[in-house]
Amino acid sequence: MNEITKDIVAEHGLTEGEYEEVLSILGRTPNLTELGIFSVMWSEHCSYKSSKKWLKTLPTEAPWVICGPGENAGVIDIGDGQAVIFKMESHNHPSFIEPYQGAATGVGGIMRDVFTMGARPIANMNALRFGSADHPKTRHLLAGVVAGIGGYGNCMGVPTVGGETNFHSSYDGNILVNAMTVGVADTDNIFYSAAAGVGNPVVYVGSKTGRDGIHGATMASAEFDDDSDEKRPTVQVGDPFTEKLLLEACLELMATDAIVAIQDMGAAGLTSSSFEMADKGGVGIELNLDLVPVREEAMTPYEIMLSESQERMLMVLKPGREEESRKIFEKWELDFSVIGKVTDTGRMVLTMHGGTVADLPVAPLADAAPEYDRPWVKTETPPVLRAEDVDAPGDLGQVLLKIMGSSEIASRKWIWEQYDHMVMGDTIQRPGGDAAVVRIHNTDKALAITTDCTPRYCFADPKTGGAQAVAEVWRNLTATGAQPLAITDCLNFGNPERPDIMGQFVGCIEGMREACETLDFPVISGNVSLYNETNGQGIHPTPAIGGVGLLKDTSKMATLAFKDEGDLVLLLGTQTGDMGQSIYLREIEGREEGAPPIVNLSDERKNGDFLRQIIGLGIVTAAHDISDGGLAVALSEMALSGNMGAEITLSSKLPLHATLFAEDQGCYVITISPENCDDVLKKAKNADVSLQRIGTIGHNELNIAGALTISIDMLRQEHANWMPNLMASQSRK
Amino acid sequence: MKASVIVFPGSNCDRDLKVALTASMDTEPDMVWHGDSDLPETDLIAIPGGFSYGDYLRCGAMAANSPIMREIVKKAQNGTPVVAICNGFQIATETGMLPGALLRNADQSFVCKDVDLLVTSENNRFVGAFQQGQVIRFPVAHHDGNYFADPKTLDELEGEGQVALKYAMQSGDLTDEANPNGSLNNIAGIYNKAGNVLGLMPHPERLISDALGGTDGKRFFDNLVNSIA
Amino acid sequence: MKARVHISLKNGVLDPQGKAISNSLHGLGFESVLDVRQGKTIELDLTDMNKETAETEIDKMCQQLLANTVIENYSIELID
Amino acid sequence: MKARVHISLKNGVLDPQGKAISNSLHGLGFESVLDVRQGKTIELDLTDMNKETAETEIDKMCQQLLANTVIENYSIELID
Ligand SMILES: Nc1ncnc2c1ncn2[C@@H]1O[C@H](COP(=O)(O)OP(=O)(O)O)[C@@H](O)[C@H]1O
Ligand SMILES: [Mg+2]
Repeated sequence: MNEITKDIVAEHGLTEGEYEEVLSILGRTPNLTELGIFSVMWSEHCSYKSSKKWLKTLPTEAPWVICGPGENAGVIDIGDGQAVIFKMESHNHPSFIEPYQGAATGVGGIMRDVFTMGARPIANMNALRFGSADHPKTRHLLAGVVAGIGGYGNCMGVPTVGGETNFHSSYDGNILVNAMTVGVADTDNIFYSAAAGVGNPVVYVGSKTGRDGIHGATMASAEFDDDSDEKRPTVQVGDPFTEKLLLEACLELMATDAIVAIQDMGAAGLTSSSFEMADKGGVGIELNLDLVPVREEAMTPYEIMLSESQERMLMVLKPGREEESRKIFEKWELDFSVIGKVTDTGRMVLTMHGGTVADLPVAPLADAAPEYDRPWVKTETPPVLRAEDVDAPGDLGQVLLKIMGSSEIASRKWIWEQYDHMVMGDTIQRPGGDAAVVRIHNTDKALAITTDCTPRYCFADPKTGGAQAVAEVWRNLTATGAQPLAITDCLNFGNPERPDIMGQFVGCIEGMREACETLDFPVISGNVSLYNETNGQGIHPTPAIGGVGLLKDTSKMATLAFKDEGDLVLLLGTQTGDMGQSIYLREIEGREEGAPPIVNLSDERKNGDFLRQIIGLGIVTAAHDISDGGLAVALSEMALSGNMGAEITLSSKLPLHATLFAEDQGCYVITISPENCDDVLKKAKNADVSLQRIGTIGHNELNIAGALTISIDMLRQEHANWMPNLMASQSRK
Repeated sequence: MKASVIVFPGSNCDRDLKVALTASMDTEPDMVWHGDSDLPETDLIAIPGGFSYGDYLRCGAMAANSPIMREIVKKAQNGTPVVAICNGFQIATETGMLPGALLRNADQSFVCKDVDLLVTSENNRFVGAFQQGQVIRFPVAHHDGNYFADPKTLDELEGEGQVALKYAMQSGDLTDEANPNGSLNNIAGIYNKAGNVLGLMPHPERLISDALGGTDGKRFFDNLVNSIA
Repeated sequence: MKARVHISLKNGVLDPQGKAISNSLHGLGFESVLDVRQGKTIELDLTDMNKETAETEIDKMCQQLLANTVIENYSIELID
Repeated sequence: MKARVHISLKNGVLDPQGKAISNSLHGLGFESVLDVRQGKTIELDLTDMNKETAETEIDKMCQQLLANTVIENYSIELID
């Protein structure tokens, strides 16, 4: 038995203070297995020690929330005895080291989180951030990540229906790969992870355990340096075929009442799953590691407990139900092994080769996990950039073309065509719109799903950025006609031990909280990824938000495509024309400056509720929110999607380049047929929202009076070709 | 009429196919698990898309060796109609029910999108809903749909009217641009000699309503069911 | 005992993977590359048996599953 | 000149393909199979050059493209 030296403790990422705590909990020195268990349980990844204090401030409740943060995923009620279960999770570091497998196993992990609760996954999303497009590694990473996400999700037969993709140099050394899964279950058949019933069998199912990803969990919380390539062997390989079998087997067993509790083995594998189940149930667990199905010779207890082999689950069954359960898993050619039982000792006791290899108290280890109130400093709020502070360009048409073909705005078709986004036969709004819409099978109800975050806003002003991310999600769901219900978050930040980074975190959370409250949009699950930093260069703060909304009647869905020649174009919401942090400023002036656009949450709410109401009345023929790139980009996207132009006349007092390219929040472009115009304008007046006619659709060019005239084909070329051209040029690893 | 949808470990379009067939038959097909070595009485065998056995080794190779496939090959020889979609098509070529093979897409990546297809045969059972020379639309979603056969086989297929569908422009032109995977002669689907087995990479079951973006798939299945029932 | 099965595409069968690899290699500036073909190796770990039995056994595996003889050739290598 | 690059998964790295192949072989009644690992072979056709240059050149190709050195090992074999 190795004796525990300072170095070994340090290698396990435990501070001296934390190790003192270990000693006082145990009243003795831990053995190596026990130390390993402490190190993963107390890693940032599993313990949330830097973020807990602030996460607690987020609103998590609403009448329709069945289960908020704390379980494998959040659960909301959508009526008719049905629940939606969803969560988003990061797999950033592994994806940087091995993009294909890192991204693939990230998708596999988040899907397990959802089906372990009894839901069949019906949609996947992915929120991606890469370094600048011309960084030597970017193409290799983008190609690998997209192939990996597709490789896993496509094989599972779950459609990947949307996401978001940004490029910025702050991610050169730390890309972000955030995957989200949405599933549907019956409200009376949801599964939780609290172990119960002294003597009940603890069962291991799924793949065998190998030496995969040992210390992945601690790695995922360690800042990168240039030799991080050395950390490579901890990358795991995903087996989507086995996960597909695991999904079907679990759902088959869940149709019976044999399961007491179930928990997937994610980061820190058997360790965190067994401890979480015991802790939540306030019980003890006894495991015989000789009974764990292993893939390799001579695995030590340390390796078995810390392995991150994929496609595995831990269950507590009702007594006497082992055999029927075994039959199901064997039918699906999966391992099934009773490896222990629930006890009343409140201790985790692990035996192997007839001896005890670990004996730890569950509660202290789980609850006494360190919690830090890290020092933080508020980010300086930058000055507002008004239209006057930004020169008007010579040729607005050229500007629009340049922006349509820029890294942030260009079409992501190259990505989503590598994802099966139609399997399961319920995708009624495909990628390319504001939100994807997926029908609840055999009903007229559907879920709208989107992920959003504008990191450059968060970097300039964390609070506004945090609020904006939540508001844009709400807006994108609203633009389809759906009622936004709840969000999940994936909070990607740099090193929390730096007060400025911690300040970004605190600011974003504060903004998110205000938005969630004003918009009745609770957080029901989430994930924190810190230390996204290389050689002291942190990423832009990136609180990726995934949201789900309910469309009660699929026939009332709105899309962004221009449809009927002669329909009127209207602008909903008021423009300030502020240009700070806009794509215009970045692409045309080469400046990343100023304050992000103001987020006025009460206007946001008022405008969105009004739009949803008139979509519900069936009088809106197209709807699209204004986001990156401003009004001109929104109009272009609607024209491209409908393959139809428009005649636009703007009566704003603002200079044209501000009206067209300022990224004003809480605004939408809609179209309606002329005969409904007066009625809609009256409704707007009564609802006290700003709604103005700005044009008519038709022909094959976008014409903005006094500004530009561009053919749809030219717009399409710029928009469609950027990413294929980027990826056509060869990249090295 | 009775239909059977064959389910392998890793199949994932079995439900979609069931939905499409049910809509056209107004009775549900039997879902037949690969392990069962004998098929129920059936007038139509449908082999769905997906990733049987993970598509490991070669797409369809392991499924082709399952007991149920031996049964299906026999039934097909006795004239039972078989429609094999995507992974089903790959399985059918691996069993030898259909000639040729499906290789990795020319550009190496998975492709999921609607494609336009030129109807190049007049096999009433399978494409009776359409005119020869008509352009229809189904989605594709595959990583290995790049159809290959040796020149002799290819000539036979073309000569005997065994090519069912070809990737085409909306105009009907057979261009490289219209070809999503590099298939020889833009081939998207083929029949066996007897004309009772159709293998195709595109997924008719994915466009069976306006809500899903089109109805050519619905017409495909309606005609298939009527021609059999 | 151990054995290795080498599987390669028959001449005349186009090899999309090989083609893509060779394009990429050119893209990376490896001018010297004239052609690339990709094949598979399947390493088998078998219970001990005599060479003849092994060869016939493995040949059966290839015929039935490991190789698609419509497009692939295979060769068997026994490693004691 | 011709060369062959053999690429195999590092020891301990999960090989889903190998696992599926061996299950399938068992299903077909090949009891003698204990374990299966799948690897890749890449056959290169190169302009003539001396062995040393070839080796270094091919090694570069492996590092930059052919092998995924995170999870794979590779070996280079020159065939005249
Ligand atoms: N990584 C991705 N995978 C799938 N779809 C994506 C991805 N990135 C972007 N998209 C899709 O591209 C469209 C435009 O994305 P985005 O500009 O973020 O929309 P919005 O501005 O409405 O939030 C959306 O439909 C989105 O789902
Ligand atoms: Mg939007």
